[in-house]
Parts: sequence; structure tokens; C-alpha cells
Amino acid sequence: MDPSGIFATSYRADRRLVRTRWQALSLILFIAVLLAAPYLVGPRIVAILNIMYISAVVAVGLQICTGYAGQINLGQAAFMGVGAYTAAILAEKTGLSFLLTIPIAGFAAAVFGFLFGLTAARIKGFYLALTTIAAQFIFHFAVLNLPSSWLGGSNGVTVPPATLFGLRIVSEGAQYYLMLFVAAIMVAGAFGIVRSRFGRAFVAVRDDDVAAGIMGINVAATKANAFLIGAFYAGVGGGLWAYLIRFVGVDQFTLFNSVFFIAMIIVGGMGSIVGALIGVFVIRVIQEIIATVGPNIAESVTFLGGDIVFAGMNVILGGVIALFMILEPKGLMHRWTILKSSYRIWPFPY
Amino acid sequence: QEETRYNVALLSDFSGPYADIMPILAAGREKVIDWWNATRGAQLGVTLNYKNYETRYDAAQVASLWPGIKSELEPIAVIGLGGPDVAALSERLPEDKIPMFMATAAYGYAWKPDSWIFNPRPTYSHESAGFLYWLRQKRGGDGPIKAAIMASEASPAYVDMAKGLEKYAEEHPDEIELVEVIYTEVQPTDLTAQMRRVARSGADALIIQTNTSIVVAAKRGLQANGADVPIMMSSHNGLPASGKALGGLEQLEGDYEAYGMAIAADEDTPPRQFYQTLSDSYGLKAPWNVVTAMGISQGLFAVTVIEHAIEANGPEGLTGEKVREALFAEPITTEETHGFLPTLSFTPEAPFPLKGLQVNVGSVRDGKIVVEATGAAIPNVEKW
Amino acid sequence: MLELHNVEVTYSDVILALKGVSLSLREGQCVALLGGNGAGKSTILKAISGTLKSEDGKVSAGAITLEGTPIHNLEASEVVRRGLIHVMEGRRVLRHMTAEQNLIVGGHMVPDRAELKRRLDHVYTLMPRLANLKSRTAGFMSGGEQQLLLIGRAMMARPKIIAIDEPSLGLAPLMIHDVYEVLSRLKEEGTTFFLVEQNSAAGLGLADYAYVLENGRVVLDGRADKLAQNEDVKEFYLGVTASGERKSYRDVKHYRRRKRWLG
Amino acid sequence: MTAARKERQAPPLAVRSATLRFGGVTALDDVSIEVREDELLAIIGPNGAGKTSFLNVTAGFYRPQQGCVELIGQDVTGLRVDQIARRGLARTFQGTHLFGGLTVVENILIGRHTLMRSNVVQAFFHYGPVMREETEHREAVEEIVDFLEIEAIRNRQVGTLGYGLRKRVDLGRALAQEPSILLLDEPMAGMNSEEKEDLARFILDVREARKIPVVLVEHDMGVVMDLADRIVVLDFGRVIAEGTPAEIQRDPAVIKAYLG
Amino acid sequence: MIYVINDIITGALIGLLYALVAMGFVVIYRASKVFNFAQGELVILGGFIVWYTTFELGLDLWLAITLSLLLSALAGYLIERIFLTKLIGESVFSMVMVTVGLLILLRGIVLLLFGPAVRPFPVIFPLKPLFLGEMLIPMNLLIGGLITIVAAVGLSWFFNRTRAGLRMTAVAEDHVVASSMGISVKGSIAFAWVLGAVLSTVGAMIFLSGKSLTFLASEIGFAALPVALFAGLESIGGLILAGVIVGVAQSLATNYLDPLVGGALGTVVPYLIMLGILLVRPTGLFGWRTIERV
Ligand SMILES: Nc1ncnc2c1ncn2[C@@H]1O[C@H](COP(=O)(O)OP(=O)(O)OP(=O)(O)O)[C@@H](O)[C@H]1O
Ligand SMILES: Nc1ncnc2c1ncn2[C@@H]1O[C@H](COP(=O)(O)OP(=O)(O)OP(=O)(O)O)[C@@H](O)[C@H]1O
Ligand SMILES: CC(C)C[C@H](N)C(=O)O
Ligand SMILES: [Mg+2]
Ligand SMILES: [Mg+2]
Repeated sequence: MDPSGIFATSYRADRRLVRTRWQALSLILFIAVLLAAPYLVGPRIVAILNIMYISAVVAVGLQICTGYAGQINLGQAAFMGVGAYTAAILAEKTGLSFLLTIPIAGFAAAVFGFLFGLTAARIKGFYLALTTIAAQFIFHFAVLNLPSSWLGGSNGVTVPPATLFGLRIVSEGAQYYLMLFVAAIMVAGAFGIVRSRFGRAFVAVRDDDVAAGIMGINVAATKANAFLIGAFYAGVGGGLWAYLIRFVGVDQFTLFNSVFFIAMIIVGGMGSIVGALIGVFVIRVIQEIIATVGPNIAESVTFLGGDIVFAGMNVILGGVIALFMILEPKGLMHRWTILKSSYRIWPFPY
Repeated sequence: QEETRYNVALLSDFSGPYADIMPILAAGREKVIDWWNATRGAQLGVTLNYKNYETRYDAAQVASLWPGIKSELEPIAVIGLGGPDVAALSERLPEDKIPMFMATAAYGYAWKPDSWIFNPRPTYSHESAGFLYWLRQKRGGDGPIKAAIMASEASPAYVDMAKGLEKYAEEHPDEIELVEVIYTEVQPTDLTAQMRRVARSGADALIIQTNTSIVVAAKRGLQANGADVPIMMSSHNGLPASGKALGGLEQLEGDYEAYGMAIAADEDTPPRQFYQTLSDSYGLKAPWNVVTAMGISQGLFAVTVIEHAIEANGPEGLTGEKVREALFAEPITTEETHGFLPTLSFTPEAPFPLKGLQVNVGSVRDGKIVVEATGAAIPNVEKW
Repeated sequence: MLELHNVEVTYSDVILALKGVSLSLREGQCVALLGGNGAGKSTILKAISGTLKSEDGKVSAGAITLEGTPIHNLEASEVVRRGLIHVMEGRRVLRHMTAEQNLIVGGHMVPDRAELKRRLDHVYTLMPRLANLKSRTAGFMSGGEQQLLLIGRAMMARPKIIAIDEPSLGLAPLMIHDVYEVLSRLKEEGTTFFLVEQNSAAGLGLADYAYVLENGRVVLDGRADKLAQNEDVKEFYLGVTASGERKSYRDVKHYRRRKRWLG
Repeated sequence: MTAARKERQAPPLAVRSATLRFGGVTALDDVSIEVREDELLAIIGPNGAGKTSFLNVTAGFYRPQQGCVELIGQDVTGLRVDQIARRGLARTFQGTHLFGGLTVVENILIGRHTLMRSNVVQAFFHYGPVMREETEHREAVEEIVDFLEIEAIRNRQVGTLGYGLRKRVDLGRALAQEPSILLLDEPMAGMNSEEKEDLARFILDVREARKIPVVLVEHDMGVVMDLADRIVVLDFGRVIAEGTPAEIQRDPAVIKAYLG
Repeated sequence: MIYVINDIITGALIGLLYALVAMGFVVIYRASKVFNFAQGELVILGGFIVWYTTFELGLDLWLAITLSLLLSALAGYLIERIFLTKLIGESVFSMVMVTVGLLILLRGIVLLLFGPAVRPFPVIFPLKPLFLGEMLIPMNLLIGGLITIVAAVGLSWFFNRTRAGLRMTAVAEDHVVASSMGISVKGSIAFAWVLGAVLSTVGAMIFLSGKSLTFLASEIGFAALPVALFAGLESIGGLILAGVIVGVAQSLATNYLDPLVGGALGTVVPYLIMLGILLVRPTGLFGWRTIERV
């Protein structure tokens, strides 16, 4: 919502994302900072950002599927795994460029996700949420038990580095731009999707699928599409992951990871793309702080013993997530919206 | 004498699945470095600094930590822990030219030439094959030895253990007959039925290199069936740990542990003496058991390679690359590792020594851990 | 026995739905609340019964007292235990339970089974339509049937005060008549009513006193029979013209006078 | 020529001897109702008579055990709700079934979902055509907003609106579908007489402006008698009377069952 | 053949153990509509409490068991107090999501309080199996199976026949409606968690008796999940049937299919069965049908 006194003068302007000069300016500044980041901060931060971008892509996809379309999905890590395996195997066996393998990874995951989405035509609510856990188990089982010449089985797959015009993208800095580039496109696309008729159809199906059907929306197809899009994002994230780590194995895509993606969108706020980004940021930052501060505490407070400190860190991570959910069950984005609207009407409450 | 400082990064898991063994494993490898600094390092004019990094046994965490470690520490070597470290760094380390030294046995999936990650022990399948080879000799006779193996799909590494032995048994039907390959969960509900199959198949040994909980459940299953098939365990789920979880070592009477590293037996062996030194003079607070031994051996493995590199290049200008070269240049003798490890000769062909492989076998006799065999030869296992 | 003093209610910390409302309700009385859509009628009931919280709303100023003790900070279930039942809008039946189970849950505070049985029979005699629907799953009943069930469910608790949101909503004319019959029976038996009603003719018929709400404020109040004579109320709530006869909906002009009370 | 004629002659909506049972409950018992061109047909009847069930059968939400539903001469029995909606049938709901997480404008835009054409890829990149389409439809929506006089709440989340306003948004959403037949289930419930007048005016205007038949289920007899061209009375799932308002008002069976 | 029968029996008993763990899910769901993702964590919490009272405090077994049940009831109550009370009135979804946070948190707490080591678990049920001719049946599973059946029958009577049960059912239907009828949502949820925690502890005792305990044991939660969904999230009685079917299928798959496949088909079979049944009956065998009315 705009501050008082600023009104859109056309419908086009009314649906613009960036609406005031101040907003435009801060967006430009933000993008500039992101572009310059590798020159401003150390490689550790750049590496954290790389992982954040990947998580952001995956979490934004989950947000579309769960936050917008209301289909709780506990298989996002498996979808990511499908993408990662696809990209890895294509890159290894065919030597295709990442410009192709990453989108194909997205499509492969989308197909897998779509299959699960089809069950959403019949299964609803918690039942559906919990059947998506099956995706996790099936993915795991399939990778380990299909002939190992297909997916590498327990051996995993080694991924050659991404190359662009003969340049190998291996340093943090180079990888950073790859991750940023893809994440930026995906996030921008997510804004596009949720503002379009598809985004509205997703919310319609989430809020009231009976009414949605009567509005002419094909409910089953819409749910399956939500899974498809969510999984596409996961797959692209998985593709990026493959190029970042350059080795994929099933144990990198566990149910626990899926749970963390859910935690991210909850902390950030359901039903908001920005919320998903905030959630990724908050949770990754907490994780990194714990990983960084932990050893220091363990070192300085030696009598505690390393194990206690680190177990304590897990408590903090879980505690912070639980705390967020208790204090702001609708997510940080909700708090922000409220702040904004009270700022809009301040000082007149009515 | 002016002293030169180098950094080593230690990857740890204090809050993930290996948090149970981490404190003593970490103590073992840290104290070795302390010891080295005080003795060998002081002579050579080199001090090694180390720092622990919490990876939570999570590849994403390793990947995000690594660039920071690299720029913060500029380490000449990394001391790693397990699968996720390997997964996250196997393609990075060659670029960054820093070698990583592991404590555990190697995996089939990491068996590739030109590695930068090195295990002092061959793969788990080598170790189990070596054990079975030894058991067959002990038994005498011509027929193959019958073995069963427990695996789990919870971790690809666990699957790998079974796959390697399966391949070996397939190619050597006269040596090993693999009668059962059983997959279960990391915390099985009940293995009575499975153990009956094992007992009925007439297995001479049951290989369990996965984890302690599976050993315990299998043992209970065997007991329920009144069967007496000896179990062979690995280092991270060995006799002391499994015995403790079962409520007493006596429950494991006649069972084995086997790995290419010194057995932490009660006897007074050179490794035991070295452990004592670390405890007495360097403040090592860890019981004498296989996990501590694993930490110490890993530490010794790493410092010895570094020492070789210093000897070859002088104390100045040491790099990760030179450390790796030193590994190939010269074998690491069993004396240098105080008997913790056999003499290791690395080649660029594999991340572990391919020749002169040996396995040690420990067992429980009258409620005590004893060394059954040292230096039992490991047969030639082909890559699977 | 129930008083609202200058109550303000905000939703989501920003939407001010009640802007200082004061009302009072005496024992045995029936007070009716009239007002256009969005005026804040349901909000008042939610504030009284403590169900605001579930919609992210809160009483941000003022006080609500029941028999002298403030209740606006109590939990909904606590308010019920003090004898006030709120029949919510939106036909919120317990959908997976049968009609009879709904009624039994309504009487869950009744100590002994015989009394429960008596109350069930009482509801069934007053609303024979419900007796026929006993074993029907509540979620599958028609809109009007659900509305009846809600009223029956509130009766099961024999509260001192029933705060009821649009009892006639979706009921057929005969049924409205029957329901009001039931309500006036209860009133005679001593139940106090707080009634939100759009069917003002019926509502004002039962009520002793009425308030008209507009935009979160009380703009008019008075004895129900007096209010029923008020010109504006007649036109806007009872739908009769000044001359006293009902005008046809077909004759409504495209532009018409609207009444907005100052406030 | 004859086919086209037939098409024109076919009633906008015809339900032929529909029977709908739920277990032991017969919600509709051999009901046949035809809606004529441009007419406002009211359906009345006691609670539980089967009015909503009738609308549900026509909208495809329930499939009748017997009988069929024809939309402009085409048999649509057994099609999915969304398929029937795409053939031009729109309805409002007895309770409100709005999309609480969306604003008023967005709710109404959903009514236009099927009229929009952009695909996911276009939406992802959100370039020219998508923007144009969105603005175009937004204009149509704003017309409806104006028409229903809900400008002031156009950006409110629907979940935060009172019952009465929701009913208006519900109507707006149905109108946005540009239907060829409109079914209204108790649109006047929960409104005071001023608001009912407003809504009555909207309904009459819709009919005038769009020339579409309207089926109205309503309990307010004042509204029904004034607005309806023809009335069908249901009781226990059966048609018990049919006729002009004046006829119905006099019908003893109707008086007994319904009007009292 | 006799072995196949034996495998079927053992499988059925393991299935009943799953059913008991699943009962934890269902009880909480049935009384509060909250799906508890941290159910597996409750099992290990219970397990560690048992370990603590027997090995650390060295109490007599019966005393230890009683104390453990009391302590886990307390733990369940505290969890409700700390994490859920504040969310009453918020959407059920928030409560469900807080259990996701709880999952991560409880893991940490268990690590912190009890350490990461593999702990021995006391022998609560006789280790000696029951011999029936050539068949042998593990004692812990047998007694556990009986406990499960008794608990299922008792609880389903409670929820379906008593007024207190009906009250909780009302809470599971709709928190706001229930509280507007004077039912204490808080009380109902607290009761559910106490019961859920106690059931989990009993489950832990059967599951782990004579074995070992690490926090990996929480995976039983996800192993039991298909049973809960198969039966339908509102059905306690149905758990028995679902548990037996899933358990038998899993046992047959592990013992006869795994060797053929060379993989752990047994672990995915319950999920495949669950998917199959849900596609046919979207709310499980006995769960509440979704009501759609317009
Ligand atoms: N959950 C909510 N969140 C935000 N605003 C709300 C909420 N519920 C109601 N409101 C607002 O409060 C005001 C009063 O609403 P209320 O529901 O009390 O009206 P009402 O008089 O009952 O109307 P109706 O006759 O339509 O039921 C309205 O402006 C409405 O939009
Ligand atoms: N899905 C269903 N399952 C079982 N019974 C149903 C179902 N839908 C409707 N019924 C029953 O069918 C009958 C007709 O219901 P319907 O909703 O059509 O009534 P109605 O005429 O709209 O009544 P009202 O005026 O009260 O809304 C009712 O008795 C109702 O209980
Ligand atoms: C002992 C453990 C840390 C090693 C483990 N088997 C792994 O590499 O994954
Ligand atoms: Mg209202
Ligand atoms: Mg109806």
C-alpha cells in the first residue's frame, strides 16, 4: 500500500510492483549491492549467498505451491534432488551447457512433481501433505535401486563445472553470478506468475476449491500445475546445487531438508514471494551464525565442551523457528504489511 | 630458531548424526597435533594451528563454510570427517589444491584416480573381505566361507558397503558365499525374522559395518533365535560402542571388529602406549577405545604427511600441493604412526593405498577386547 | 447485566471496526441491534463472547462487563461458563457430527444424562423439524436446517444470555415465525437476548429496546416499539414508506435517497 | 438453418426429470424446470426443500441419479463444474464462498479467469501481452465495482468484510464471468431493506443490461413477488406449484407449505 | 510355509507397534485437529526419559516405568503450555507449523539433555521369545500388540462414547465453534498432548526394549505415518486394521522381495500402500469424509 497522497492513475500503474520513486531507488540500490557483493565481502559471505540463492529458488517454488496454492508439500527436497540428478547426469554424459541443463533439470523435476500433483485431484489437506513425504521415499529408493549406470546409485554423480564461452565457473565469484542470475530470473518470474491469472487461480483453489471450480477453474489441473511449478523451481535449484557442489548424492536431499524449506516459508510468511526470500535469509543466517559462532564459544568457554555448545546451537535454531511461529504465526511479511498499513493511515486511525 | 606456522582445518559434526562420537574423535586428533607441535614440530621449527568447523554432517553447510575456511585459514590440509565433507569438497579441493585426510575407511564411490581426499584405510568392503579371508583361513578347509551382510539405504555409504562385498563374492565364489544381504532401517524395529534367515542359511559370520543400533537389534534377533553367528563390526560401530549399547561387553562374546587400523584392545601395545602419552602429558580426555584410536590415527596420518613435506621442502613455503606430493613420495611407516596404521603407500591411482593392505581383527574373550589378529592380508578387491 | 462502555475494536491492529460503543442489557430483556452491512453488529457480539481473537481482532479500548465483572479479556469458553452463549453468523455447525451430536455437545455442561435427555426433548418439541433430522450429518443439511440447529444448540446450554446473530437468516417465512415463537417462549422463561437482526420487523417485535449501529457507532437507540415508529427506521429497516405501505422492489428508482446518520 | 433455429428455440436452461438422492434423503424428486429466455425465475420453498440442490445439479456440482440438465439445448449432465461454468453458467452461493485471501478486485478478477488467455510462460515473463490483458480485464472489473458500489472496499481483503458486503462481492464475481445465465442463491439474506432495494436494483439492471435469464432462490417474499416473472415452488424435492407471483400467492398448497 | 506364517505374525505385531505410535498422531489430531510432525521426537523423548530413570537414576523397573509415564505426561503438558497455548485462536495451520519447529527444537533438546551417545535401553519385556512350535514371536512385540489393541479399543470408546470425547471431537472440528460453546480448547489440546506423549513413551518402551537408543529412533514416526493415514486421521480403532495390513505387507516385502530386488523395498512399501489407499479413499479407511457443500 502506498503512503497517503499517492494514487495510481491507471490500472497499469495500480498493478505495478515498484510504485514510488523511493521504492525504485532502493530496488536499484539493492540490485547494485547484489551485483557488487563479491567485491565488497569476503568469500565466506559469497559462499553463504550462493547457498542462499539456491535455497531462495527452491523456497520460492515451495511458496507458490504451498503458500499460494495451499498444497503443503513435504517433498520439495526430493524434487530438488530430481533436478540436481538431471543436471548432473546431462552435464556428465552429454556435456550440455548449463544454459540447457538447468532448465531441463527444472522440467524433469516438474514432471515428477506433476505426478504427485495429480494425486491432489483426489487427496486433500493433511492427507496430501503427508503423501508428498512419499515423494521423498520414492526418490531415495529409486536413485539407490535403479541400475547404477542410470543415476549412479549409491555412488552419486560427479558434475563437471559449468562453462560459459570456455570459461570454467568454479570460483565463488563466478558461481555467484551464475546463482544470482538464475535466482533473479526465477524470483522475477515468480512475481509474474503470482500476479497473473495463474497466481489468482492458485489462491482461489487454496481458499475455496469448490467456488474456484464454479468460477470455471479446473481445480485438479490447477493443483497439479501448482506442484508442477513448485517442482520446476526446486529442479532449477537442484540444477544450481549440482553445479555448486559438483557432486550429487541422495543423502543431500532428505526429508529433513524439506522440513527446513517449509520452515523458511513459514518464518517469512505464507503467501508472499518476498516472505519466502525473507525466510530463506533469516534461517540461513541463523544457521551460519550458529556454525560460525559455535566454534568460538566452544573455544572460549572450554569447560562447556564442544558437544554441549553445538547441541545448544540446535536448540537455538529450533527455538528461534518455534518462537517465530508462536509470536508471528503469519510470518514476518505479515508483520511488515501491518506496519506499512498503519504507517499509511498514521496519525489518523480512522 | 624462527618458527613457521601453518593452519589445518578440522571438520566436525557436534550436532548431527555423528555427534555421539565427535567429542572423543575430535579430542584424539587435536591432541595429536598438540603432541606433534611440542615434539616434532618444535624440532622442525613449525607449528600447526588448527580450528574446528561445525559442518553438522551436512553438505550444504560444508559448501558454504569452505570458501571461508579457505580464505580465513589458508590451510595446508583439511582433516575431514565423513561423507558430506567428501561430497561437498571432492571437486573443490583439486581446484583449491588442498588435500583432505580422513579417518574412516574409504568408499567405493570415492575410488577414483587423482584424488585430493585420502583415507588411511581401504574401503569397508576391503575390510570385510579381509576379515572373511582371515576367518576362512582360521577355519581351514577349501569351501567358501558363508557370510551375511546387513546394510541400510538410509545412507548411500551403507549401500556401498554391501555392493562392494557383493561384487567381490560374485567374482570369488570359491572364497566367499554371500548368503544374505539384508536391508533395514538405521533403528530397526525387530530383526528376529531376518536373523532367522541368517541362522538358517548357515552363515559363518554376519557383517555389520553400518551403525550400532543395527548391531544391537541384530544381536537381539540372533539371541531370540538361539543362534550363534558371530558378528563383524567396523570401527565406528565397534565392540565397545555396541557392547555398551547392549548393556555389557559380555553380550558380544566371540564377536569381532575388523578394520585397517589398530585395535583398541586392553593389551599393552604401542598404540596404547602412545595413547597413554597423550593422556598423561597432553591432557587427552578420552577413553581408550576405537573412536579415540580413529581420531589419533587420523591425526598421526595427517601430521606425518605434513612432516614428510617439511622434510622434503624445508619449513618455509609449504603448500597443500606440496603436502599432497609428499604423500605419494614416501610411504607412511607404521612406526611413524605408532602402530596405529600399517605402513601406507599411496599412489595417485586411488584415495587409499592399493598395496600391502592389512586388516586387524579384535574380539571379545571373557568380557575383554583382545587382538585376534594383526596385519591380516586383504585380498585384491576389484573396483565395483 | 451486560454493559459495554465505550468499546473500541480493532482488527489486525489497523482496522477500527467499533469506535466507542456503549450499550446495556438488563436481565430478562431482549435488546436488538440493527444496522447496515459492515456496521459492526457481528463485531459487537464477537467482542462480547471473546471470539474476536480468532480473527486477529481485539478490544483496544473500553470495557465489557457481565454482571459487574469485566469479560473482554476472557477466553470464549470462559464467557460461556458465565452464562453467555454466542450464536455465530455463518452457520458454523460441527459438520462431521450428526444433528443430535451437535445438540449434545451444545449441552456438554449438563451434569446428568436425564437432564440432557430432557433438554433434547425440549428442543425437539419446540423445533419438530430438527427431530426429523436427528441423525443427519450436520454438514450436509440445508442452510436453513443448519440455522435451526444452531439455535437448538444454543438452547441446550440454557444460558442466561443468548447473543444471537441473525437468527432468521435463510429461514423460510413459516420457519421465521416458528423460530421467533421459540425465542419468545425462552424469553418468557427468563432468558435474556441480545439480538442482531436484519429482519427488523421480526426483531423489533421481540425486542424491548433497540440500537441502530452505523459505521461502528451507535447512532440511534430507544424502546423498540418507539423505534418501530421512527420514520427512518421504517424506511430503511422495515421497508415501508412514509404512507405506511410497503413499496415494490420493482419501483425502486435508480437513484435514491440514502440515509446516513451523522456520527 | 433448422439447427440454428433449434438452437435459438432451445431454452437457456432446462432440467428434465432430475432426481437426486443422498443415501435415504431425496433432495430432488423428478424435478423438471425450464428457464425461458430473459425471464427472472424465482424458486421458493421451505427449508430443505431442495432449492440449493437444484442449483447444484444445474451447476454440475451434484450429478443427478436420473434426469438431465441442458444448457442452451446441449446436454451438460455429468460435466465438471468448471466445464459447465465455461459454457456460460454463473452462480452465487447461499453461504459465501469467496476467496478470503484475495482483495475484492482480485476476487472479481477470478470471475474473469476463463476469459483470459495468457499461459504460464507468458505469466512468468510478464511482458506486454500479459500486462495488456490484465489491464483490459481490470477495466471490466472496475465497471462491476462501480456498478455494485463497492469502490470503497475494492482493495480490502475479502476475509475481513462483513456478511452483507461479501454477498455483493459474490454477485460481482458471478457477473464478471459474463454469464449467459445467472443463478442466485438467497442473495438478499442478511440485508436490511435498504440494502435489499439496492440489490434488487442491481439484479433488475443486470437483466436489463445483459439480457440474461436469472434464477433466483430467495426466502424474502416481498422481493420474490416483486421481482419474479414466474415462480416455481419446491417442497420435499418436488415441484408443487408453478406460476406467476399472483397465482402462487393464491395457491393453497403453497400457502400451507410455505407462506403460512 | 510355517516361516511365512511366522513372518506374517511378526509383521502384524510390528504393524501394531506402528499403530501405537500412529495413535500418538491420531489422538492429538482427534482432540485438536493439529497434526504433530514432531511425533517421532516425542518417541525418543519418552525413550530417553525411560533410559534416564532406569540407567541414570537406577530406579527399580516398575518404579522407573511409572515415573517415566508421569514425566512424559508432564513433558506433553509443558509442550502444550509453551508452544500451543499462545496459538489458540490462531489458525490450526499455525499450530501444525509450530510442530515443525518443535521437531527441530526437540532434537536439539534431547541432544542437549541426554547427549548424542548411543544409549542402552532397559529390557522391559522378556527377551525370550514365545515359541509356538517352530514359530517364534518376540515378547516385546506380542505384549506391545496387546497393549495397542487395549489402548485402541479404550480410546475409541472414549472418543466416540463419552461426553468428554465428544467435546474433544468438537474441538477437532472447529476451535472457534468449540470455544464459543464453552469447551476449553486449551484443555482439550493439553489433554491430547499429554496422552500423545504417554502413548509415545509406551511405544518407545515396546520399540526399544532391550535395544539401543539414539535420536535416530525418531524415524519410527515416519514409519508409522502411513498407518495413521491408511486408517484415516480421525480413526483410532481403524489403526489396528491399518497397522496389521501395513505391517504384514512390509514384513513380506522385506523378507521375500528385498532379496530379489537387492534393495530396501520394505521401507517404501508402506508408503506405496498408503498412496494406493488414499487414491481410492482420500481420507483413509475410516477418516472423516471431506464435506463439501455449497
Ligand atoms: N476479521 C476481520 N478483519 C478485519 N476487519 C474485519 C473483520 N471482521 C469484520 N471486519 C470489519 O469490521 C467492520 C464491521 O464488521 P461486522 O462483521 O461486525 O459487520 P456487521 O454489522 O455484522 O455486518 P453484516 O450485516 O454484513 O454481517 C466491517 O467494516 C468489516 O469489514
Ligand atoms: N450432500 C448432501 N448429503 C446429504 N444430504 C444432503 C446433501 N445436500 C443436501 N442434502 C439434504 O437435501 C435436502 C435439500 O437440501 P437443500 O440444500 O437443497 O435445501 P434448500 O431448499 O436449499 O433449503 P434452505 O432454504 O434451507 O437452504 C436437505 O434436507 C438436506 O439436508
Ligand atoms: C565415522 C563416520 C564419521 C564416518 C561415516 N561412516 C561416514 O563417512 O559417513
Ligand atoms: Mg454480521
Ligand atoms: Mg439452500
